[in-house]
Amino acid sequence: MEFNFSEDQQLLQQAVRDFLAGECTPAAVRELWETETGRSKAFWSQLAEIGVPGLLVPEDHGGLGMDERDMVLVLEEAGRAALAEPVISTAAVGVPLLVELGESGQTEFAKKWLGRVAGGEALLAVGYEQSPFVADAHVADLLLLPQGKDLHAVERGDISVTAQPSNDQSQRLFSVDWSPSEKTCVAQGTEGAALQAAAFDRGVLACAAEQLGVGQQLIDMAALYTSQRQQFGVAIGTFQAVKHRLANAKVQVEYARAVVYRAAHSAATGSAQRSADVSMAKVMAGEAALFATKEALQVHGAIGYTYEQDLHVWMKRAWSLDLAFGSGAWHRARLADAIIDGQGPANAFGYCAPGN
Amino acid sequence: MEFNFSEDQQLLQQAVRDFLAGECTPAAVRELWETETGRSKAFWSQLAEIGVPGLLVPEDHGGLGMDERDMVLVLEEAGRAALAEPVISTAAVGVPLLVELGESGQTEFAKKWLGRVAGGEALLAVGYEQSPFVADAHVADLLLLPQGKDLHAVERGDISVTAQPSNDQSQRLFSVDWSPSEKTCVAQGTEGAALQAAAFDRGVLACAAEQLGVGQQLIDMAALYTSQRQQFGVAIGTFQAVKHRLANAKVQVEYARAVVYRAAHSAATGSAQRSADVSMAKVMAGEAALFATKEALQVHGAIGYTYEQDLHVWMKRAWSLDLAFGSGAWHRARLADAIIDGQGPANAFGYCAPGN
Amino acid sequence: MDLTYTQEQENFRQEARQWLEANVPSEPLASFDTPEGFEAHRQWEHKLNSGGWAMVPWPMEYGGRGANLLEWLIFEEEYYRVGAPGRVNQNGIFLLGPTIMEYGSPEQKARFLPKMASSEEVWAQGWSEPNAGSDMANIQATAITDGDAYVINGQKTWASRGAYAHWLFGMFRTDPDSSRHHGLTFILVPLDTPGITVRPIEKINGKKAFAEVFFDNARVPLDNRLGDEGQGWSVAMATAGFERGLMLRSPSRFQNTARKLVELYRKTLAAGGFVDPSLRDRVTRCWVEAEAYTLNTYQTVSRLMAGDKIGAEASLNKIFWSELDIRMHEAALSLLGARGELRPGAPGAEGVDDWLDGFIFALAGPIYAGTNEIQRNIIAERILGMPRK
Amino acid sequence: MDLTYTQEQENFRQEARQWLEANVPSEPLASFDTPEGFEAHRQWEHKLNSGGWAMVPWPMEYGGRGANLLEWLIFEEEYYRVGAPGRVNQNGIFLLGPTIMEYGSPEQKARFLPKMASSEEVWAQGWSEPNAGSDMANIQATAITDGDAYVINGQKTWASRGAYAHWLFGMFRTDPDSSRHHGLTFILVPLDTPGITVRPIEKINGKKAFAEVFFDNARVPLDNRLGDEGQGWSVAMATAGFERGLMLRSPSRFQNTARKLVELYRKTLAAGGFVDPSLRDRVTRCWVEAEAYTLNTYQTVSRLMAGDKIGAEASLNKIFWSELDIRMHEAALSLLGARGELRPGAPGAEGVDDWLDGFIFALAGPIYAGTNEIQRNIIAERILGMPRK
Repeated sequence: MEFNFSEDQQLLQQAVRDFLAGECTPAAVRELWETETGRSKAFWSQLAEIGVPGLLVPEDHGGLGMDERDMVLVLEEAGRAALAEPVISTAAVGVPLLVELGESGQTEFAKKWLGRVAGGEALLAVGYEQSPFVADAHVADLLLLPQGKDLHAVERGDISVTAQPSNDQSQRLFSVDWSPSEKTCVAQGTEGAALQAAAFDRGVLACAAEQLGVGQQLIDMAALYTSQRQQFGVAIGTFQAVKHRLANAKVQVEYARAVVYRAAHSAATGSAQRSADVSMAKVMAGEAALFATKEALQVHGAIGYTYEQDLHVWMKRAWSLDLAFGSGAWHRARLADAIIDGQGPANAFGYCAPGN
Repeated sequence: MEFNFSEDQQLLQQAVRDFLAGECTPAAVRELWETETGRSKAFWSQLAEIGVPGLLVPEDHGGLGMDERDMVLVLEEAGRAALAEPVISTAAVGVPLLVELGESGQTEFAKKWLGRVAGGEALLAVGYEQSPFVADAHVADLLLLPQGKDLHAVERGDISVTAQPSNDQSQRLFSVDWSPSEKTCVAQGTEGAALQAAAFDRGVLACAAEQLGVGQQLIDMAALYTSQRQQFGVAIGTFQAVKHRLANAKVQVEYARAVVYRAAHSAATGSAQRSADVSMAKVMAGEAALFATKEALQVHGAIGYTYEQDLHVWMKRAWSLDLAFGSGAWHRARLADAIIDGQGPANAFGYCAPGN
Repeated sequence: MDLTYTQEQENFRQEARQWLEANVPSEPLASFDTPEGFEAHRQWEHKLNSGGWAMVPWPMEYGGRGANLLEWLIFEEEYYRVGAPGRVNQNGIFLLGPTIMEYGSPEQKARFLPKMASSEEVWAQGWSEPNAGSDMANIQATAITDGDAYVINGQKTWASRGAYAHWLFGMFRTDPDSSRHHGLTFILVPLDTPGITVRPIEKINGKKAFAEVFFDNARVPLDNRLGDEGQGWSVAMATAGFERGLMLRSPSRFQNTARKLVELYRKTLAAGGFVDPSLRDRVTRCWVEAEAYTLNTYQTVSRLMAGDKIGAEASLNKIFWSELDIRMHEAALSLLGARGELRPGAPGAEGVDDWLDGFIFALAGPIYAGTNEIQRNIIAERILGMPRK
Repeated sequence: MDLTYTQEQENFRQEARQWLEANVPSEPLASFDTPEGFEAHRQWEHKLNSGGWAMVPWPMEYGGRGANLLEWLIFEEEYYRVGAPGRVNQNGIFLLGPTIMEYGSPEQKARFLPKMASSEEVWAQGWSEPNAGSDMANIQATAITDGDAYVINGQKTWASRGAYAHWLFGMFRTDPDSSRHHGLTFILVPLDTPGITVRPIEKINGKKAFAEVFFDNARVPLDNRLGDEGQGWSVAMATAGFERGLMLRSPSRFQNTARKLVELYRKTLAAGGFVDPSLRDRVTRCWVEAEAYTLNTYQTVSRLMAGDKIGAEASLNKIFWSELDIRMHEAALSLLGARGELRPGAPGAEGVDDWLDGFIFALAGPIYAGTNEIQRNIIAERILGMPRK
């Protein structure tokens, strides 16, 4: 029983944090907002250099061969920096889906794409039945799309997209028009459904990890601002009402943390409780981030409500991440089905009441 | 359109408040707790002298001939003073039920009992289908009890009771063993059901009125205590966290107030929306009182958690009133049925959206 | 207590309804925070004024309808009922107008009120400064007498309607040696005065909503002072009092939102999509709370009409409606699911209504007009009698 | 990160489970806040000690089992699993024991620890005074040296287990001219000392839970000082640190409550009675939050076992579990409906379990061991770095 991350994992997290602190500033994010795609090839190449897109690509396909326990830390940093690039679409969801497709027979297909993704040359987008939209469809070289239980792989040339602008300019959503065919189908029936479910759950986990980072960053920004902003001759951070708002947000973020990390462990080890565990992660981290938006905004006052101030960059992440890969409400309902109607996931670790 | 109470009504309220401030002290309430019945004949006689039990008894039966708009103020004061006597059972619910029975043919029966009640010589208890228990059954001279749609009137000698001690020592609950017969039946079928429904709604309103007083009193006690209690060299009421807790409770109580008064108006005028209106009153006032218990306890700290301090006298009222005549949760569900599934009560007053 | 309308009140309602139904624009106007929307809203207010419905609660002598508070509530109900445009002239009707009626000279009344009523002149409020937000007495912008004019320097911010308004009212420090709420004077400032620069501020959704106003030796006639020199704080408090006492945030606004929310809930449920199971209860609560707000307002109005004054309990209102407004919009966005985040105009946002914009607007509620923290302090200290220090 | 147990840990669990299943009392003991219950609980703890399970986390040299923190968590899981009695000796095991191990002289260790382990002597804590609650440094009880003894005067309050305990530990002001956290000394006081009066305090449900302890020239040997004279504050802070670092409020307590709550929900629904529609979501949340508390604890334990220290983040725990505990009990009472208010023993309360008592107990959570307000200050200032003044 070991809940700590390894030294290597911590070094990875720190490296990503340092990199993003330098490169993914709010100003850089806003610059991207003004572009048509909202995505930067140059920046993606930099991310590829530090290994982000290939993190979950097996080493023999040119990746780092890591697992969700490493990825969760990278995504937390992506949230903290409000990174707008398609890390979730490509690295956290698309790649392991390709890996699983490779393992289930699509060996050459997977090999070809995994190598290109690890090298930063190709981007992926993944659709899921719970949403009518596909994120990052406009820049993806390959789209993995559901059609009933089947899973299809469609290349950029074979789709047309309609932009569905989101309140979060970092989130790029699209309706995708495409034609499923035998040629595009890469997994069928039960197998296709299982792959879809696993991909969805990885997306859920990825959002939760980003939400953790977003929540923490909102609190940090608010704590810093209120420590400096003066009213009535003192820093407003000396007021108990201000302190307690941010303390409450901090409680929520910290009690989401271990839930998110456990979900990463479940995803990485193929736990039978994976779906419940990632739902819990998104519920806890999502609500923490949403709560943090409110408290951070309130203690900032009017300045936090302006486009000029950077707070909304993260507020919008919290709002759009809540809706991605099933809203917090949807996951609460899924958990209720499991806990109340089903036998429920077992309590964490050894505990169970007598007779159970 | 006039939402103000008349001068007479305000004088009545003040008179009751003054009377209870003098006679119904926390010490007096605790003294009653130690008695077997928890009720005092002597005190009831005093209440009868100022007209409380006969408030809703028509003047030609020896009462004051007032309506729910007067009663609501008296009950608010009963809540403020944590009065334990059966004002709800007898005066607010039992009396108007007898009046209605009288109007629907049981003239002599009603006349006999109303006169005795107004004179303070008889107590009433009223059962309702939503609860397995009957409050004040042990002291009632006449019990009005439902049996399916029918309504029965049973005298003390014809029942046996089993005490069901409540956490609130002011609340005296009983299981009642009795035998319905043709002789005891006072209203049948549709008429019986309508009488039951009206009695229940009056009980709901009465609880809401008391909850209003209870919530206000909890806040007042907490504001007073925290203005005096010193820690860190200052009154703890200077701390923003303490202030804001009580301010939040005050918001809730004040926004329950007009809802309760409106419900009294609906009950008095026989509004078609009576049931929805009393449910709203109990939801708003009940939650305000429950919220006030938490905030008042927290700002009192450990002392508020002791039997010696009087705070719990009101906390227990808030808890038991929430459960009487349908819990707040039950009323929220009833409102959801009306607002969401049904056509809903109309919005208050003139407003409605175009096309409605 | 009699919660029914008199025949007179019913007649007033019918009169308002008929005029509004006949005259309300058939299409929604563009936002009054755009140049064309501002102009369209002015035109609408002008039309309102021609019909005698612009300044409903103003006394007739100043071009109003002389309606009492209850009639005002009825008018507002009808105004929301037909979905009439937001009031670009709000600062004039509710804040400055009544203040001028009380503190203005006859010349000022004649000069300002008619053009306010006709919306020929639209007013911005200039309460806040960068260092005077919650701490409103910390005003630093100065107005120093020089001959027949005040020379104004400094900055105001969060001036609502500031981007396109013609005039601004606010407090300025006329005694440079003074501090806090002393030495302040209430001044009416034409925004085309040389030395004044207006810079719009965008909300988080990129829409202009406020302005910063910079004063660089802007000369304003001494006659533009409202009330006595150095008495600005009292005048401003009266202005804030008018806001609280007279206009009362319209219950119909929240009843309207609550009703739309119930409809959205029914529609979403009927469409068979995912509905958060907790929403049934939350939507019901929102509806009930909008009722509670309405009932509270009617009760307050009855009290005020009986001669009472509104005081610190205005702080209760502010907290209640601002937090309710957010809860209602959150519930609606949850019902909209994935479509809830689409910007107006997105192809998938058809029929989504303005819930997202409404949510962003609602978020400002707990901040503006005195943060809810300040309101809670007021409740604790002035209503509950808790110690200040 | 590997969230599975080692074989050794599984073995430890089985060992604990077997012993507990064989030895746990078949009937619940009376409350340890009654004289007979106190005695019954002491007997149980004595039995625990005979089996080597009384002081699981204590080092073996002091009569403990030398278990690490993970084993401690496992033991607690098993302890809750069988529904074993509450720990009347809690103050000794978790607070004073470790403090004596760190600050005690060899003689003190020999004198106090074995009798603590066997529950021959049960300890009350004497942190609070009437004027030293949240403001813990405002201690006024004095202990003045007179020959070979401290002469103690003053009052302690909220002494948990105080009504029947044999000893009390706490801070006393040995330097009468000192103030705040200076001049305090940590002293171990036999409660049968002449001049000491113990007065039990009842909780709001009338059950005894704490005591006031009055000192009237009570003479206690100087040897009963723990740590140096005047260093009481540091010793006490270490004691509080042990509470936070070592014992960690057992996750199994809350998992157990959450599981019972889910069962109550299912049962109530199956019985066809009224169920608040909002409860489905609320019960689910409670269950998830109990999981979150467990996961957080395991993470913290991993961190501590890797050599880290627990600091201000203990304040996060306090807020989270205390508020969760209340929410869980509120949900249960709501499910019980009319029966939820019945006192234990009422004829209609059969099968209602101890939810009402649990609720009353839970209400104290946000108050004791430092109010949640104090905890929020700590989080803001020490974790978020917000300014103190």
